[in-house]
Amino acid sequence: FQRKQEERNPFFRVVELTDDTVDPAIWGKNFPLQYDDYLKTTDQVRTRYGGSEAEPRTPTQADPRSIVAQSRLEEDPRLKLMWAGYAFAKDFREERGHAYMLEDQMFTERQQVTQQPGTCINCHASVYVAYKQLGGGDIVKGFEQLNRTPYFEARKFVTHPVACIDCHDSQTMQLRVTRPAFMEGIRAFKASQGIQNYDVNKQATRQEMRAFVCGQCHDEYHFSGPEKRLVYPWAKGLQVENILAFYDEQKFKDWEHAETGAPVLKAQHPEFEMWNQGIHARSGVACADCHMPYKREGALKVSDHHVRSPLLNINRACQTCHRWSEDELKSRVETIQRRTYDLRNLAMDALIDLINDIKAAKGAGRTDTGVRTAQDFQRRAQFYLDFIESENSNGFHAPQEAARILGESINFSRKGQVALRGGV
Amino acid sequence: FQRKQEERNPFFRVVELTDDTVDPAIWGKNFPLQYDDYLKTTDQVRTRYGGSEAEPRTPTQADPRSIVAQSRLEEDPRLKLMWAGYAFAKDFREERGHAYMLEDQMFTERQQVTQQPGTCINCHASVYVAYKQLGGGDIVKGFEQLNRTPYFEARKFVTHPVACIDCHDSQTMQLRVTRPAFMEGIRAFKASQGIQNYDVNKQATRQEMRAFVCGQCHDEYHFSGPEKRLVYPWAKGLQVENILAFYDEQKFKDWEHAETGAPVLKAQHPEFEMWNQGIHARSGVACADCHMPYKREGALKVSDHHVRSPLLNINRACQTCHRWSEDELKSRVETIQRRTYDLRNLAMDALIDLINDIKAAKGAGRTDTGVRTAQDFQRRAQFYLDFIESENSNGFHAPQEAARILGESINFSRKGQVALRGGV
Amino acid sequence: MFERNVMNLRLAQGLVLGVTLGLAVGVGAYTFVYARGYSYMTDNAEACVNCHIMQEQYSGWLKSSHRAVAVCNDCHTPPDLIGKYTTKAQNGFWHSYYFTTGWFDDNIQITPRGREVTEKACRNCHQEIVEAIEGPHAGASEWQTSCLRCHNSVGHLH
Ligand code: HEC
Ligand code: HEC
Ligand code: HEC
Ligand code: HEC
Ligand code: HEC
Ligand code: HEC
Ligand code: HEC
Ligand code: HEC
Ligand code: HEC
Ligand code: HEC
Ligand code: HEC
Ligand code: HEC
Ligand code: HEC
Ligand code: HEC
Ligand SMILES: [Ca+2]
Ligand SMILES: [Ca+2]
Repeated sequence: FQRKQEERNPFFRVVELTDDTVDPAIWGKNFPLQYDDYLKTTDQVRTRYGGSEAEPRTPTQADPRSIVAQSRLEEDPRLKLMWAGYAFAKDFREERGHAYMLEDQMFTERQQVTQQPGTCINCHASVYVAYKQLGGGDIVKGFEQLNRTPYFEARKFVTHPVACIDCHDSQTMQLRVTRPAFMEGIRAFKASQGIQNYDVNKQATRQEMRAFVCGQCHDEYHFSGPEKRLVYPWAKGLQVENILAFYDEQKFKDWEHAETGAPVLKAQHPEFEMWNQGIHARSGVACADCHMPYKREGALKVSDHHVRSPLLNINRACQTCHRWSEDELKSRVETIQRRTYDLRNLAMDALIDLINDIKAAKGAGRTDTGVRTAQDFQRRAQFYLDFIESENSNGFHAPQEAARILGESINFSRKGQVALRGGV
Repeated sequence: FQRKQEERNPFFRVVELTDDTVDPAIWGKNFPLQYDDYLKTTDQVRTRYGGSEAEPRTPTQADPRSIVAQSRLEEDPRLKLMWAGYAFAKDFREERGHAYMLEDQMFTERQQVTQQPGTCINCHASVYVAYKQLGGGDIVKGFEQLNRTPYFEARKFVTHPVACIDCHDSQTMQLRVTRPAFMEGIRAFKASQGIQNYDVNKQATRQEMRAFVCGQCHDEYHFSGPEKRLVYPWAKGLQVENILAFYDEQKFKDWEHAETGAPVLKAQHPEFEMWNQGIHARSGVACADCHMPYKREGALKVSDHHVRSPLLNINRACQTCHRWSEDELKSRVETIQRRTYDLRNLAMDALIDLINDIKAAKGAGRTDTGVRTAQDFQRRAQFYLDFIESENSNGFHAPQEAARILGESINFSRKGQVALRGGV
Repeated sequence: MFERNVMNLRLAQGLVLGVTLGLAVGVGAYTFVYARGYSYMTDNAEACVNCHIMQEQYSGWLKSSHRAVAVCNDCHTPPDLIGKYTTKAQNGFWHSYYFTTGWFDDNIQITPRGREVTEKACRNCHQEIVEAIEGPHAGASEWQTSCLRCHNSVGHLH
């Protein structure tokens, strides 16, 4: 009869939550089911291409972590050459659960090689309340202020990884976007589609919100200007060419490649952008549908707040819509991912060839237009390749688009090699 | 009353059909619904990338056709350079309905530039009975004999385009494969999967048959040896690399490229092979499901024998499985096709660049290994590109795989250009 | 049905299954009464929703083209009386059993046997219209047209 009970009485409000309640443990008193799952994001389980592997390490003064995720640089040393001269060549690991976001950001060796701005924290901590306080109630002001603060100072203003309040209204529990960078980014994107002054928290549908709350962080970004403002490069559209065009227009570069001197860009986790190109987005399937599927808790259906790889949760994540066996669904995903991965390797080889060629040419003292053209091709090839390399579904979010982008990356790299060599 | 008739006896048998009844009109007496639709394959309607356009022409002695389909060579002149030295550079048109298969084959200008073998007829006419008669009851003998006969002599043994008897058993109306080339091809393929002596007509399920009857003709093929045997190159598998490996092993070439001297291959309509790589095949969706969907006729459901582009019949072809509007489904297909087409154009440019480079190098009298390597790259690049170019769904049958193949084609072409130029 | 359900169980459950089966009869019987398992013996769709677990299908059914023409049992129990009641008994017992233990996937899938029952049900009502497409060997399952392959949402949109 337990079950019949639940039906009638989903949850009891035991504490009052306010717009300043950061600590998820407090929210957890009202919503124990969601809180318990939320805590599980500490789990580390590996899938063929995703999840993460728990790698033990001996804690040091500089880095007290006793467990990290596997190093991607060791898995594929070519990445070091692709990122030569940039912090990523020092340390880049497979991402893991939300519980780790703050410590992983603090202790990555990337912090040791450069002075990072507070901007970083936008996506690695529960910053909403901090923004409000710093901005005297105005989150945009607080956002700007935190961006200008050096990382380790800014770090003092936050305590938790992403928490309930970053995605929920404390009174209605409705989803809401709390990140100015996303509000501005999506507004710029909508404008490019002819929709002016889009206000995400007023105009987005509930189903859209199930993706937008994730889009707050899972997208390509850059730090704009001396004020280090966090900007999502969507003003011309969400596709890779739109984004590259945006950076070209701004003459923006992340760094100058150490081996070739090319003005290159670092793409980062464009899950939101790639998902948008795929059939699931087009079918109205949101991130939460797969990464936070409903689960039965007695008579209740709740969203699984153990955000993770859907391949670790296939029945709930996929079988609502796809009546195939779990093994079949898993191997469908892996077929798509293998195709992507094989092509990604061809594109990586092509880029490495180009980099070595430019290096050789410069070594031979060349400074002709051939070299400059090749450098420009490297910028494009590398951004396109990194766009897929850093997209964490390994092509699943938009299989054909991922292959298309890698095909173009190969074209850029090889054309760069040809340009260096001139006519036959 | 009419209806009641049908209800009680869908196959109202008015004539006796035998295993020698070729004329579809006779079968039509028993199956008027299917026959009426079968006759409609004369329709010519264009879709964005498919269907066909009815192009009027003044009949000549050599070619009495007053209507043909649009020329693909005029749509994209680059094809002429890709096929330089081969009959396809003379005449290549968009394919149209089954009703035209025999005349289009007879009157294509490709017939004027080369002496074709009777082998051609296997896929352009109702040959089953002819095979039987020529082989004294043994269709394989008849098949071999017809292959050896010059086309225009062989032509005398057939009267109709593909007809009922090519896909159906005259007594049970059950589907069956009547083409030795397919029986042998699929047996070789199954063997590569570890299944020995596969007998398609005994071992295939009904659902498989709904694709195999089409696979009798819609696949990549070549003429093997002096006896011009029709062989489907599946002994190593159905993927493009398996097929190229098969040809390489045989040291097979379709012709020597007129401009570069490369030993090249012509890929042709690998719908069966590509469909096999796609999600629909994997989901058990057969050709007939989309190209011959069920339609309601009075109180009966029958298969629409007006075989055509599903985009001209979206409601029946797609909407039972996909509950999206017709416009939405159409634009999903076109999104996939545009991506494929854009990448196909990049691959085409890359190939043309390579061909021109090799031509120039040879013009300059070069005969070094660089040239030979480049020719080998041309063979691969061209086969991969043509595999998608000649696949008639423009990527829809297997979107990611099509993009993957085009990406590799680009890689081959550009590497060929680099090889020609040597080191930096 | 039994086999499939065993397969369905997560490993740990597999281990204790032997023990619990005996128990299950008791539990099952209990729920059978408690959750109005006997509702299996009636033909109205509401009966099935005595289990909230069936709510999803129920609301799906309300939106379906068959709402007005077929109830759950029309598609999920064989037409013949014995088959009907043995299936119902089985569904009734197992559903009660799994419902009570809570040992079933969040996204329930129809069993192979359930599928056969349903495939037959379609033909039961649509014999005539599909006569032409059924084909000669419609008896042998690999020669049957699978209605569900294309029409899997006629009973409830999911
Ligand atoms: C249709 C289901 C689906 C949707 C919708 C979806 N994803 Fe995914 N996502 C997957 C699958 C499957 C993987 C691959 C997991 C693996 O390789 O283990 C994945 C991988 C990921 C990963 C890497 C996970 C890991 O284990 O390393 C991230 C991060 C991610 N998705 C974020 C998102 C975001 C953000 C959105 C929305 C903008 C989204 N996903 C939409 C199914 C989905
Ligand atoms: C505040 C920023 C932020 C928000 C909001 C956010 N994520 Fe994340 N997500 C991260 C970061 C940072 C990581 C990597 C953590 C680490 O590796 O330490 C991550 C990791 C992940 C992973 C990888 C888990 C693994 O095992 O590899 C998945 C999947 C994921 N997020 C999905 C989502 C989904 C779905 C949403 C929305 C419901 C979402 N995220 C919202 C920042 C965010
Ligand atoms: C726009 C949101 C956003 C910003 C800004 C951001 N991150 Fe992240 N970060 C993420 C997401 C999402 C992930 C998980 C997906 C992934 O790792 O690709 C992640 C993963 C990480 C990881 C774990 C994986 C790895 O790369 O080793 C580290 C470390 C990290 N970020 C450090 C930083 C640092 C340092 C900065 C500032 C320079 C920063 N992040 C800025 C969103 C962000
Ligand atoms: C990264 C974003 C994110 C974070 C962080 C998050 N949630 Fe949620 N939560 C969601 C999404 C998405 C939904 C689904 C909402 C919908 O469908 O409208 C949801 C739904 C809910 C619901 C409604 C019932 C349900 O389960 O669908 C409750 C209650 C809830 N969350 C509580 C919490 C609590 C408590 C925390 C902190 C421990 C938390 N959430 C953290 C994204 C988040
Ligand atoms: C809420 C519904 C929904 C969920 C959840 C969902 N899908 Fe899908 N999926 C769709 C739709 C809709 C399509 C597009 C085809 C169609 O219209 O049926 C699709 C298409 C696909 C395809 C074919 C597309 C391609 O690129 O080949 C695959 C594979 C797939 N889904 C796998 C998955 C996996 C794996 C999961 C879980 C991680 C999942 N889906 C979750 C609705 C869903
Ligand atoms: C899931 C549906 C589906 C399946 C299954 C399918 N096709 Fe297609 N086919 C299409 C669509 C859609 C197109 C694109 C039509 C267009 O562009 O107008 C197409 C195009 C074609 C074309 C070119 C048609 C034209 O109008 O020019 C041929 C030939 C073809 N398919 C043959 C096959 C064969 C043979 C098989 C099985 C081996 C098959 N198809 C399986 C949907 C399908
Ligand atoms: C005997 C050989 C043969 C068989 C068997 C065959 N086809 Fe074809 N098909 C052809 C030829 C030849 C053409 C091109 C005719 C022309 O252009 O004159 C063609 C054209 C087509 C077209 C293009 C129509 C258009 O408007 O562009 C489609 C679609 C098609 N076939 C689908 C199928 C399907 C589906 C099957 C099986 C149910 C099938 N074919 C069986 C030989 C065959
Ligand atoms: C293995 C089966 C097969 C063989 C053998 C075959 N064809 Fe075809 N043919 C097809 C199919 C299928 C199509 C329709 C799809 C397409 O055009 O790509 C077609 C289309 C054509 C067309 C119309 C489109 C075009 O190319 O202009 C012509 C003409 C043609 N074939 C001529 C020939 C000639 C000449 C031969 C012998 C050298 C031949 N065919 C051998 C299957 C075959
Ligand atoms: C290119 C192959 C092909 C040709 C030619 C063909 N059919 Fe069919 N026919 C099929 C397929 C595929 C089915 C579906 C059979 C199944 O599902 O088992 C079918 C089914 C049928 C059926 C069963 C009822 C139905 O409509 O599903 C009849 C009767 C039939 N065809 C008559 C004919 C007649 C008469 C002709 C000649 C005018 C003909 N067919 C030509 C492929 C063909
Ligand atoms: C008999 C059922 C059936 C028919 C008929 C069918 N499909 Fe599908 N389609 C599927 C299945 C199954 C999937 C795989 C995703 C899933 O499991 O839901 C799929 C996937 C798709 C996808 C996503 C795959 C991708 O590559 O993005 C598209 C688009 C699609 N179908 C379009 C069509 C169109 C257009 C037609 C008609 C020409 C069609 N389908 C006919 C069953 C069908
Ligand atoms: C006592 C609660 C309860 C009642 C009442 C109930 N069900 Fe169920 N049903 C379940 C549970 C629990 C499952 C999942 C068991 C499993 O995973 O096999 C299920 C699964 C099913 C399935 C899918 C598995 C299969 O057997 O193929 C069908 C179909 C089904 N029920 C139909 C019905 C119909 C029809 C009725 C009314 C006549 C009904 N149910 C009444 C609890 C119930
Ligand atoms: C109890 C009798 C009955 C059963 C059982 C039944 N049907 Fe029906 N079905 C009907 C009637 C009566 C109609 C006409 C109702 C209408 O026109 O809306 C119908 C309409 C349909 C339609 C046309 C409306 C639509 O949804 O497209 C389809 C398709 C259909 N049935 C398929 C099936 C399939 C498949 C099954 C088995 C899974 C099935 N039916 C089981 C009686 C039944
Ligand atoms: C390959 C896909 C496919 C399969 C398998 C299939 N159908 Fe259908 N069915 C269709 C299509 C398409 C239509 C719509 C025909 C039309 O609108 O002209 C349809 C229509 C129907 C209708 C409604 C006719 C009307 O307009 O009211 C019924 C009833 C039906 N099917 C029953 C069945 C049954 C029973 C089976 C299994 C024996 C079955 N179907 C198998 C595709 C299929
Ligand atoms: C017209 C036929 C029809 C009717 C009426 C019908 N169903 Fe179903 N049911 C189906 C079909 C078909 C499936 C298989 C769906 C699949 O696997 O794709 C199914 C599957 C199920 C399942 C397995 C889980 C799922 O959703 O696939 C359950 C549970 C179920 N039905 C319960 C019910 C209940 C309860 C009712 C009455 C409220 C009902 N059904 C009415 C045809 C029907
Ligand atoms: Ca991961
Ligand atoms: Ca055509």
